[in-house]
Amino acid sequence: MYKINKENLSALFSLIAEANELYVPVSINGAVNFAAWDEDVQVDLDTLKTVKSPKDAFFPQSETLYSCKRNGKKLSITPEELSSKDFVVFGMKACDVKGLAVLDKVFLVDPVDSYYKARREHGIIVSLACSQPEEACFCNVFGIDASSPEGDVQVYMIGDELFWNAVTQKGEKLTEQVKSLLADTDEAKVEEEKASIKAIVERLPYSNLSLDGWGEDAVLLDKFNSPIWEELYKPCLACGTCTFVCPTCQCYDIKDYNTGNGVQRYRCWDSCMYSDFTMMAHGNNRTSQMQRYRQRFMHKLVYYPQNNDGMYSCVGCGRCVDKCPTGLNIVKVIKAFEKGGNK
Amino acid sequence: MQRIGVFVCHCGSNIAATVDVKKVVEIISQEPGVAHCEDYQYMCSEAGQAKILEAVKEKNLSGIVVCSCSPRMHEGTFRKAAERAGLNPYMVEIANIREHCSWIHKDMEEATEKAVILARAAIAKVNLNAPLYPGESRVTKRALVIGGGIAGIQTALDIADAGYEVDIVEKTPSIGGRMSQLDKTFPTLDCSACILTPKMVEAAAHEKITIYTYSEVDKVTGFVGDFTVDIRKKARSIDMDKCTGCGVCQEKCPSKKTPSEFNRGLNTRSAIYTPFAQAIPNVPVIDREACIKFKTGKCGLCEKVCQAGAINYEQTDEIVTEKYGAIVVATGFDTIKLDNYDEYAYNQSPDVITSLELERVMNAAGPTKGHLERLSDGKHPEHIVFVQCVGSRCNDNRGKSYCSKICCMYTAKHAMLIRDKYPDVKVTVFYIDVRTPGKNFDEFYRRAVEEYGVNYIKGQVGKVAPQSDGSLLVQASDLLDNKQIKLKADMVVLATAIEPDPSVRRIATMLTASIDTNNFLTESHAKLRPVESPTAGIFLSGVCQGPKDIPETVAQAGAAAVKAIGLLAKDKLLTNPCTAKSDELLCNGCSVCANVCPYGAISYEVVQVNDHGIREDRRVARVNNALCQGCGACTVACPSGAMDLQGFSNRQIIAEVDAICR
Amino acid sequence: MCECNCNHESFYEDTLIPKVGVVTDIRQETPDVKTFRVVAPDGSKLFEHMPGQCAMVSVPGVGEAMFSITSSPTNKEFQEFSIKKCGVLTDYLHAMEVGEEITVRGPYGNNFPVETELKGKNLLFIAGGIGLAPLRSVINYVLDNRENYGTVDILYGSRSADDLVQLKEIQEVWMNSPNVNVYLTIDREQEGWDGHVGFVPSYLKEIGFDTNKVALICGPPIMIKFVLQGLQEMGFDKKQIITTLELRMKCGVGKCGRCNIGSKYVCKDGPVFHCDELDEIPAEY
Amino acid sequence: MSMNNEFRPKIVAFCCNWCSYAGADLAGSSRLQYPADVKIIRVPCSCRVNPMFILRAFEKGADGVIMCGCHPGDCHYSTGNYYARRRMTLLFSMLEYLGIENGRTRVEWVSAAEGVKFSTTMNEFVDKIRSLGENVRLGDLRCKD
Amino acid sequence: MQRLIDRAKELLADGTVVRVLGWKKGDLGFNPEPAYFETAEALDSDFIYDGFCGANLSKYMIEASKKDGKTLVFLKPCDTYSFNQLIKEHRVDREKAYIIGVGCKGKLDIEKIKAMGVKGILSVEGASMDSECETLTVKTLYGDKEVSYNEAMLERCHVCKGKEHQIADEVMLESRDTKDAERFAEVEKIEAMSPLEKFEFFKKELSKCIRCNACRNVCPACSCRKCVFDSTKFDEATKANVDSFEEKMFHIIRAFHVAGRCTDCGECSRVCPQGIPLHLFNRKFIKDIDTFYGEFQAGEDTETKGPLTNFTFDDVEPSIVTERG
Repeated sequence: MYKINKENLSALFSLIAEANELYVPVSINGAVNFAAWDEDVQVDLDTLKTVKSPKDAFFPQSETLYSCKRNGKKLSITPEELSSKDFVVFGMKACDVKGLAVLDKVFLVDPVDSYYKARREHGIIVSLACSQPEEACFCNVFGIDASSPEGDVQVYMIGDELFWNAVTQKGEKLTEQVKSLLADTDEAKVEEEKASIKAIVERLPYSNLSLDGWGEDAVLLDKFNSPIWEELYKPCLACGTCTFVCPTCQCYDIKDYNTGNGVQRYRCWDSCMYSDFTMMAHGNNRTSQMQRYRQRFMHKLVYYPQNNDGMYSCVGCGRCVDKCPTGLNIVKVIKAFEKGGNK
Repeated sequence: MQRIGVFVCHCGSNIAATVDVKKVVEIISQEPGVAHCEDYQYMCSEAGQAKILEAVKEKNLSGIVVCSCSPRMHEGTFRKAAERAGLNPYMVEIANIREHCSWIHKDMEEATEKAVILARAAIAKVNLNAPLYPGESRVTKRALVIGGGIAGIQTALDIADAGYEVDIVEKTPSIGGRMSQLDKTFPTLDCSACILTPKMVEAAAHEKITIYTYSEVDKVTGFVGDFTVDIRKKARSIDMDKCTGCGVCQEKCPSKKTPSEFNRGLNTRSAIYTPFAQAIPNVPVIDREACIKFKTGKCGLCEKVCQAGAINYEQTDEIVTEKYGAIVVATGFDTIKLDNYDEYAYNQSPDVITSLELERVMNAAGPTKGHLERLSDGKHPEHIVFVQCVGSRCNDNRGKSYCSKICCMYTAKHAMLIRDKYPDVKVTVFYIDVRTPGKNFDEFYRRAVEEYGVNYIKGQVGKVAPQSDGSLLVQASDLLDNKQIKLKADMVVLATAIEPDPSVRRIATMLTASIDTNNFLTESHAKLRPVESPTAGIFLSGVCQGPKDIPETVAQAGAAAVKAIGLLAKDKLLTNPCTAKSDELLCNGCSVCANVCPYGAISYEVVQVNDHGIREDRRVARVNNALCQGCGACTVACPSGAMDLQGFSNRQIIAEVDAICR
Repeated sequence: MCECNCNHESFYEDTLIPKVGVVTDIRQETPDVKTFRVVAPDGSKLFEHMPGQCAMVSVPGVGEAMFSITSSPTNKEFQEFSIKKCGVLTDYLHAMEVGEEITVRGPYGNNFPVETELKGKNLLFIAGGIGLAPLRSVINYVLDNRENYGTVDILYGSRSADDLVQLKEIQEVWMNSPNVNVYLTIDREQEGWDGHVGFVPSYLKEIGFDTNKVALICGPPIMIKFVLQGLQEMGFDKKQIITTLELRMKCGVGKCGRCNIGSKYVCKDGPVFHCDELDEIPAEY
Repeated sequence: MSMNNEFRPKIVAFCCNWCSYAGADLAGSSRLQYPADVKIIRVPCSCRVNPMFILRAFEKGADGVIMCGCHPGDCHYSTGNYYARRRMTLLFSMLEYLGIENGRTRVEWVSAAEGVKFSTTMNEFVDKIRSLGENVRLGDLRCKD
Repeated sequence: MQRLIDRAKELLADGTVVRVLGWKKGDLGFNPEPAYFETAEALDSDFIYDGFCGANLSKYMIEASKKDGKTLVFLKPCDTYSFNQLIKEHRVDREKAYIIGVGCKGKLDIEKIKAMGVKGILSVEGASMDSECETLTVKTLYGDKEVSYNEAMLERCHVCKGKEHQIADEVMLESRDTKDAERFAEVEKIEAMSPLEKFEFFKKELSKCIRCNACRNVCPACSCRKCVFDSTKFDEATKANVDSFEEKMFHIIRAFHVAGRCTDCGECSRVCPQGIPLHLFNRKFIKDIDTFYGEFQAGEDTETKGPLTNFTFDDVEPSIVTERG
């Protein structure tokens, strides 16, 4: 366990940035999101949750897969180079780190997604414990410990100090790089902080949310055919806010951009809530907003767990709770089914 | 996706001199979708068009791009060729590499590069073309002729003789035009009035011809075959039905100080007047600016003397609205203003006159009753100097760049007539070139020189200076002897350039007919369609299209008439198929398109749609193809992109943009 | 960077990165269906596949869509796709000439269990219209390994005689193969057609097959619905019926989320399903 | 593009078929020079020009966009250019508000008779765009490679 | 609020309407959602109307107009402008709506409260229509906080268009005057910047955009069945999130498409998850329209021609932009 005074954070960041790309929560006109660090950005480690989850450090909102050029009748394809530089994401919360585990089960299973894999390999996660969880948090419901986030390095902000605990080999390596700025310390304060966090988590309004009837053992068709969906979806605007702020949503689209000199085929986030999401040449799987609304939650709470040994595709970060323009969210879905007897 | 054939025209050297045509072909052949690419000397020629037919057949082409002159020139030609080849004519796009490229660029590399880009844009567009099919519209069997000079009269007579109704709109109180002001005509020396007046009478008497004099075209709407025109009959202050043309009113009118338009201001006329004795109709008008009654409320003499009771001071302008299938413009010309030519002392000395003024001086009905005399003092002149090319063929911006064409001949005529009638008068003509291309023209000019002893000096007049003794000192250079000369003259006659009548701008605008920098109306094709405006249904007659003499004017008037007759003879016209079209699955039914449509072509109906499985009743826009003219205002107003313009679709234009910016 | 377009050996391979394919043959099957033969630029076969699998065919800048591979894996030279003209991409493909290049990635999805479940079985193929495309791959595979399978019955119908795809092959090869019965039908009477007239499901009932078979069906949803009914009436168990779903997919690798139906991804877990499996997933296919 | 000494801007000119395109033709037949950087797209009327087209041109790398139509009052379709005038005024004002350099967009009314005006306008516009330099604020970086 | 519930129950009971479109209590006390109520019981248990009911319900009336029977809809004064505009565009059926114009004391922005550093909010007191609406008591996991109601209001309420309902069958509850800022002040501030400053300002704001389409989908003027950015009509459906251009195109065109139709209801800014002041685009057009073509407020009535479907012969020339700058 090491520590560093908050005053030296900037020095720490510049040292990390010497050998790595560094992403930190940055405030731009009031909105905090992960962004590349440089000396001019306004780092904000106090805001609990960034608007967007940090998933786009690993699965960017838009990324070019390959370029294609045409020469007469001949085509040539140039794949985009994979990320090859180590990068550090500093300040990921427990829920966000867990979100990557959810994405891993999508992108790292056969056929492995090389783009994601390369980023995962080169990405070093410095996770930050949540000293002040907020009302929309319910990560504990999914077994996530906000006081002890996973990651390569765990960090705690306590008072004027930042406590640094390397967990993995990657973490150790990073620690070596910045050791000059770190001082040895014991774990007493951190343990105290952990206990404090746990106590707050218990008082969170959603801490007792029950997942009974969901997950691996859910009766899929019962849930699917439940009339409750009809009740729930109506205010939905069919926007993509919930999916784009979500740390686990992974739906994407593959499209072409004509640059004039060739075609760049890129992948970009898509939202299963969009009305044209499933509109394809061969037909449309889900034509109504109810179906699309149902799909999102069925996927997170039933389909995904059934394919992944019970792991939910939700980490309880509460971003959708905070950001839905019409006050809809996954908690309301879970509660509605609970009220309806989980049918 | 089309299979595209690209044809690059050399246009002789018009394109090929500046654009490396072979290189364009080489590059364009590599473009995706291009299944055939070749170049040819003249794509618009029979052989060129045959190449299109052949390639369509051989390569199974579905789209054609011709890189050539402006689509305003030959789009129709190539559309027809495509049709003959079995393609829909709207599967053709033109890349304008002449007017927009080879003619305005000098650097071959640059021009070639641009030609390639323009070709790419056309290819990108044609890729998204779809076959279009014209609808039909009816033809109103009536023609309008704007202008009642010899051109308008001849056109009207020819159309009327073919059995169609014709209306002539003339802005002055009488038909007749410039020709009525002329004394004699070259090269036959007929009396102008003697040959014109019968035509005027014939037109007035023709049962198919309606003449609106002292009238102007106020508003034109509609399109070929179906124009609606508002004609403003200006208040004449005379009841035409009652007036007997006795002329007493003009005699008695106390206001006689208005310069006579007909006599070019060389004398004056009364406020109530007919421009000339043979005016048709022989009904005067009251010039309200000059009339004492209108200015002060007092007088009213004409009303008192008119036995027919035809004077009506209360008359107001009247608007007549009429429908026409074809419109012929015959607005004629005027001489240019000489304000920029101080060196000729036109404004200083009354003895410096224009040739048109000389016509009036020579005319028996003119201000001098046909006597040749100095206007300043009535003295018989001893020496008259004619100056050619005043404001014509001008390379500065004081005058006109073009040759007015008629001056050489009428000057020879004037010189000859003067020498014939007054052998004592010495006549000197300063000229730059003498141009006599025309039947019996050169013979005529030679007679002036050889038989009548007119003194032609190749040279330019530098200055005309009025002398204290009333004579004029003419300073000139003799270009053949290369010396400066000074001559004493009694009169100087300026062969003043002619220009289109200034009213033509307003008329061209209303008709959306093109005019060139000199205000001459543009013909659809300089060689092949010289009497048609690029705007369908508008035809050109006389000097409004370019300088001409009388026989040429009459010939063109006849040609314009034939073109108009050809149009009127049709029962139906095919309408432009490039109309707006609404995609009912995207239409919001919000009415914004109908709000901006100038033709009322958009209406709404409730239809049942099947939107990818959702069946519902929706209010959607419908476009009436007969009314839609294809402006595209609705397409931009429509936020969802449901409304699109066939032939100029959003995706087509964007494809062009992309091709240009790539 | 590597500019080659044949192999990416110096490169990582990602399943999302396509190969360049050259169209070496285009056959007009029906007024709106063409069959495209595709090989790698060096003339070799693009990849190996199994019957029922599909591939993503794309024209860069125009579009990309999933098509089933209609040629049999037993063909060692090329792949074929029978493609119906129905949109921007297919319009483009239909306008193409031999020698032009496209991109292909795949193969994707599962396949008909030709090497396991179907071995030694009597087979009944039922197809409608362009639905023959995926089944043709199986049929030719079976015919090329004739000894491994029992009787083969092929029931194929289309709107009209002109809309029957692969007619030449059906008549010249399939009809002349041992132990193969081909039944053709068209929806409406047509001059010059002396075969059966009527819809596939009713023809199926007329023929009346015994249930000692595995049925492989593919066609428009309405046909599948009634064929399924018909087969069940004849005593077929849903486990004996295998179908392939419409190709409503995008990424092909079970990640983009579009073809996610219940816990299945059609592009990865399908498109071939036993009919009893379909009962267990939500009816969003 | 701007590598070899002189900056050659990409300029898109939307010209209405009836007036400005004819004006451009007249400039051509009168041999009135203007730089090859200008490429003309023919539209039936200035009211056919969608702001999307203009932004699209900038996105794809245009450095300037000019729209020419009939003089107000002279529209072949009688009112088209009035709508176009409002649309373009608002669009240009918005672009200015977003910090796009003034002068990258222009509207000029050019009649069929104004070949000289057409060529003068284009010469002026090209000069203006050359002085403004490459369009970096509205372009899509992906098109720059 | 009880009065609203009672009146809604009456109208349901007497058959005037078959459903009620209002707001339903959220689970956190400050996240209500728009909802349909079809029974008295549902109204009793779930209906709410307080300072957090900012959602403009007029757009939901597009769908409600397709249903059988009348829908009772509660519209705040500013929402009625949107409703009128939707009538003008034939998107809602006046006959299918029973409108209760409901009073408004200014709507609250939970994001503003959070931006004041208030964390872990459990409930907010003082936001009900019965209270004075001057001070809010925020109960949080980390203790109680007092917050000024005014300071917690949505931006749009500070430039409120007024207390008058533009259309309603009846009006209930009192409104409060909340306007305390100039509508165009922010726009003018930007107009006064140098081009580079302007560009940097918008670049920074738009760099936050995640193309979630919340602004578009909530907007009552963006009522297209299919947005041009989702269709192939302009070949512009690209979805990519690239700072260099995409967002600019989207937001400029979106603002242009609603120019002359946007009532300035402020929903776009309210819902933006990144807090982008999207109203600055729309309000710029409104300001320009007012300046160039005379004052115009969309949604004041259901008849007037919009400024972009109208013209005068002597409108300003586009060059005014260059000349002005």
